[in-house]
Amino acid sequence: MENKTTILNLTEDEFVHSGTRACTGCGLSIVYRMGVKALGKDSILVVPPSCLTMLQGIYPVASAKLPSINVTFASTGAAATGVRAAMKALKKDNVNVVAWAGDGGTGDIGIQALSGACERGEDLIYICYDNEAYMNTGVQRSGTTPKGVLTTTTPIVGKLQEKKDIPAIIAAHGIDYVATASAAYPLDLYDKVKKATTLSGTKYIHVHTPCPPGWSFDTRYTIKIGKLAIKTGLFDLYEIENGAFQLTGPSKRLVGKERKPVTDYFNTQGRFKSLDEEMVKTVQDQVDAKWANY
Amino acid sequence: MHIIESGNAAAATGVKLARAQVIAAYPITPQTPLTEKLSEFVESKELDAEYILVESEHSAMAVCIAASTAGTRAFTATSANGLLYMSEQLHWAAGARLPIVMCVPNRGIGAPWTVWNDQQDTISQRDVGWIQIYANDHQQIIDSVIKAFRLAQTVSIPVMVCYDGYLLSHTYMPFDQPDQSKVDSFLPAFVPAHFLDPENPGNFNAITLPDVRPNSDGIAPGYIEIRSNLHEDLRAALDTYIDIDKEFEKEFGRGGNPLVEEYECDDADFVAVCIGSLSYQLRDVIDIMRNDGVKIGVMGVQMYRPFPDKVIVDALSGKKCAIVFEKALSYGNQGALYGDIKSALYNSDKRPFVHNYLLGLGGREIKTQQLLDALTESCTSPETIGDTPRWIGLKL
Amino acid sequence: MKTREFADKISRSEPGPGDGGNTGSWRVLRPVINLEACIPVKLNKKACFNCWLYCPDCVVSKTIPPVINFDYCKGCGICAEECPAGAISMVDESTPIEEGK
Amino acid sequence: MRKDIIEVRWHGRGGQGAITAAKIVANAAFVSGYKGVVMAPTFGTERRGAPVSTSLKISKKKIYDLSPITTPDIVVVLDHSLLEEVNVIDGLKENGLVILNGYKPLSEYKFEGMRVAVSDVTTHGVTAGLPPGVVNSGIIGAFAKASGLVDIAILIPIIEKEFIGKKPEKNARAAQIVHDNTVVGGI
Repeated sequence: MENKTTILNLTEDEFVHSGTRACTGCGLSIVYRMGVKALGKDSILVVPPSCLTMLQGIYPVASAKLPSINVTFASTGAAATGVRAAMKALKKDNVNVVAWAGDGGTGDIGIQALSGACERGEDLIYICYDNEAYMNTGVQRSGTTPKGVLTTTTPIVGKLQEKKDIPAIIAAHGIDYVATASAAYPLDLYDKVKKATTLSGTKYIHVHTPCPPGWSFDTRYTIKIGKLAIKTGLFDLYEIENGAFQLTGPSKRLVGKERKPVTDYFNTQGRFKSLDEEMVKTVQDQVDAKWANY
Repeated sequence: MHIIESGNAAAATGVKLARAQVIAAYPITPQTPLTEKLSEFVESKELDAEYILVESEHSAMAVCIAASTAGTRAFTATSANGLLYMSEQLHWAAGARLPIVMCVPNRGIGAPWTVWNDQQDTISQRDVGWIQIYANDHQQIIDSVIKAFRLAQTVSIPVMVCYDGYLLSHTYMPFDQPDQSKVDSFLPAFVPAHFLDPENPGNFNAITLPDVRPNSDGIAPGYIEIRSNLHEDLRAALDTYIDIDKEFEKEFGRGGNPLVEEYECDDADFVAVCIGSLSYQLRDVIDIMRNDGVKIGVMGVQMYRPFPDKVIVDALSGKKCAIVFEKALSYGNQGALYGDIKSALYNSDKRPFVHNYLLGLGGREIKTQQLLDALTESCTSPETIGDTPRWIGLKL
Repeated sequence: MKTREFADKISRSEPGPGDGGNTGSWRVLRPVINLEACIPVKLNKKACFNCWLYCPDCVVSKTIPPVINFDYCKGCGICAEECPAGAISMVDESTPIEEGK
Repeated sequence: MRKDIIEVRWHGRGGQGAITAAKIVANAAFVSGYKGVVMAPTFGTERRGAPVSTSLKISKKKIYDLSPITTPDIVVVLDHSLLEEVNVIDGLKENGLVILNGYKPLSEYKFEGMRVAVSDVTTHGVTAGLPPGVVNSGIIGAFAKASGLVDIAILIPIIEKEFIGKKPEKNARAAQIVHDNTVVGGI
């Protein structure tokens, strides 16, 4: 990526007030803070039920200095379409229309509306923060919960199915920009969102977002654990621009280098404690096979 | 200028004249010709609107909700299962006080599948906080659409304009197309007090607490206050609609009975009551019975929500019997309109007997003779109410 | 309908701080910056600011020295964990605050 | 049940344009002073090629009953072959009128107690320059001649308007030719 943002030149403008209802050490809070910094003032957010609903505040206090509309769970992509349509009708061309949803709101209940928006090529940015379960309702498994993870609805043996690859599904719509990012790499996230504001058509950014209570780790490790997901090669940072895939930033730097073993990541979180050796090996083999193709 | 077109075309023409700015729709029979007509208007640039061909009815209403919150005049249309699929969104649009207008050509609900007319779709959505207006012919469809946009933005409540599927949506009859310039002066542009505005940011439809909460201006309402406001404003919308209708009548020469439409009711002992085009079909039956000396009239309920209870009580008090015909019911109980009418009459000291007939579900043809037989029976023995609701035309 | 009247009929929030109250009361541990180790302080120029970057709650300033807003700091400890100089330690909330630190 | 309503049932095949024909007649009737005009296609799912029917009710007064026609005064048959498939005169009133696109002479068509009007609409359409099989404009000419309800001179401009972009003059010509070559008889 050209002209990478650094801590020193990153804007001090904040669009989020302190004192939100987000949990201590919340990964989404970092993602949200960086995302709206990159979006800037002339943006309208569309938000379905999720932790972000709470983070954005309970009536009559809004935690962000951006206009936002809360919408029903399944309708995010369509509601964002409606905002864009209104902007066109009102000849307000300089506004970023930004849908911002969790993984369940994106890949499970919201996938129909999102798919429709992608197929129509709606001019909007869709940001999915993936904390790998339904956290706002108390950690139930979602389509994007990784295999083996303990949640309140997979409480003993853990989830039996693989993590749904949402960015790949979205990329299959042929939209011009799909990217992944991580709460642990806020500058990379910032640059990707910033880039999305300069592109037309549908832009999709999928952000890996550690959640201390949902993943069972101490609040201070949000960044550490987010980084481990990347460094073990479990979650990869990439961009797909006009169909061309390329790893970015920390993931790109991993190519050809030795990655940390996945156990380093699993051992940091209570949600993986039902994994046995065999399962860990299976995952390690999957990761190795994936990276063999990079 | 008069044209002969379908009821769906009348609705689409109303939407065009109302200058809807954002339209979203997903096809479903019998709504489709309406959305096709709108596509034609938009592609031919007769109507300057953003037209989103969404992937579901749920999304159609999502587009309208968002576009309306952003400050544009929004429209959609659906029928039957499509309406039910957006049910969640209907509550949302009303709670968010958005002046969306939607046309619903009425159709029965599956299972089993039916594409034909009854009114179970919209009647089952009577409690979502929308205003429901029912049109009885094409002129009423086009006029109601225009009036609906005015009403919606005056009271900040969404409006459904309903009309019988096929019977009205697909039939052709003459109607007058109002002049664009007159419609423009009747229906001013939509300028909301608040909208999605980067210059004045706000978070719409945020979680609201059970109790009130202090804010910079004093006290912000809790959920219950917001909902109570909606209810109060719905009740007040009855009078608002009467005023709007008067203004419409002054400008266009049509109107005068916006809540209920009465035919031969003044001196009647008996009044048939129903919703939709059936109230017109009943006029022929009333004429026959009047010729035979029965003092009977018919009342078509045009605004069903908010329920015009005062007008209905005034019209029915002192009659011998009100006979309610319905193409929908509250399953396990009785006809929905029947229940509403009985409840409204409860406080009247001159309340009539009330009978209930269910008919026409899933498009079953309603024959004039059947209506005549039912009314004759009710007029002969009005005091017999034990076996209501009664079904008309069951063959097995 | 007048603007004010309409505003009471919908849920539309206006931006402001502290929707969650003074979230500083959530803290169990409090971050304390050792200014002798803090990189921008040591270099006396704009540098590092990891604590500012990673703070989920926008309570650390991008200043020399960085200042923490304890009204809202939830005490997550991310700043302490991410400080490359190890200049921030998490101390028990009951420890008295030393002036000047 | 109302005596003042003239009921016309149109029989065609899906895609043949019976609805358009009925709509044109509806327009002409309205212009001719019949303020009550209701045209209703078969309700349901129309499939190309399958037999379909369309109801047209005409009256000097507003029409309230939208139910399908069961006792027509006139039936119009756009496709000769339908006679073998559909009982087109079902419910037709006594002394009713059958208007038929047929290539055989009038005497070949027998409908007991009914009046019959025949024209070879298919052939006349081709003469007017239309592709074979376009019969919906032509049959209107037969309707005007046989029913006497609407004048061909009123119909022609309405046909031209309805067929804008779809050979309006040729469709109008077809109606005129059919009108001039419709034989009415029967009973």
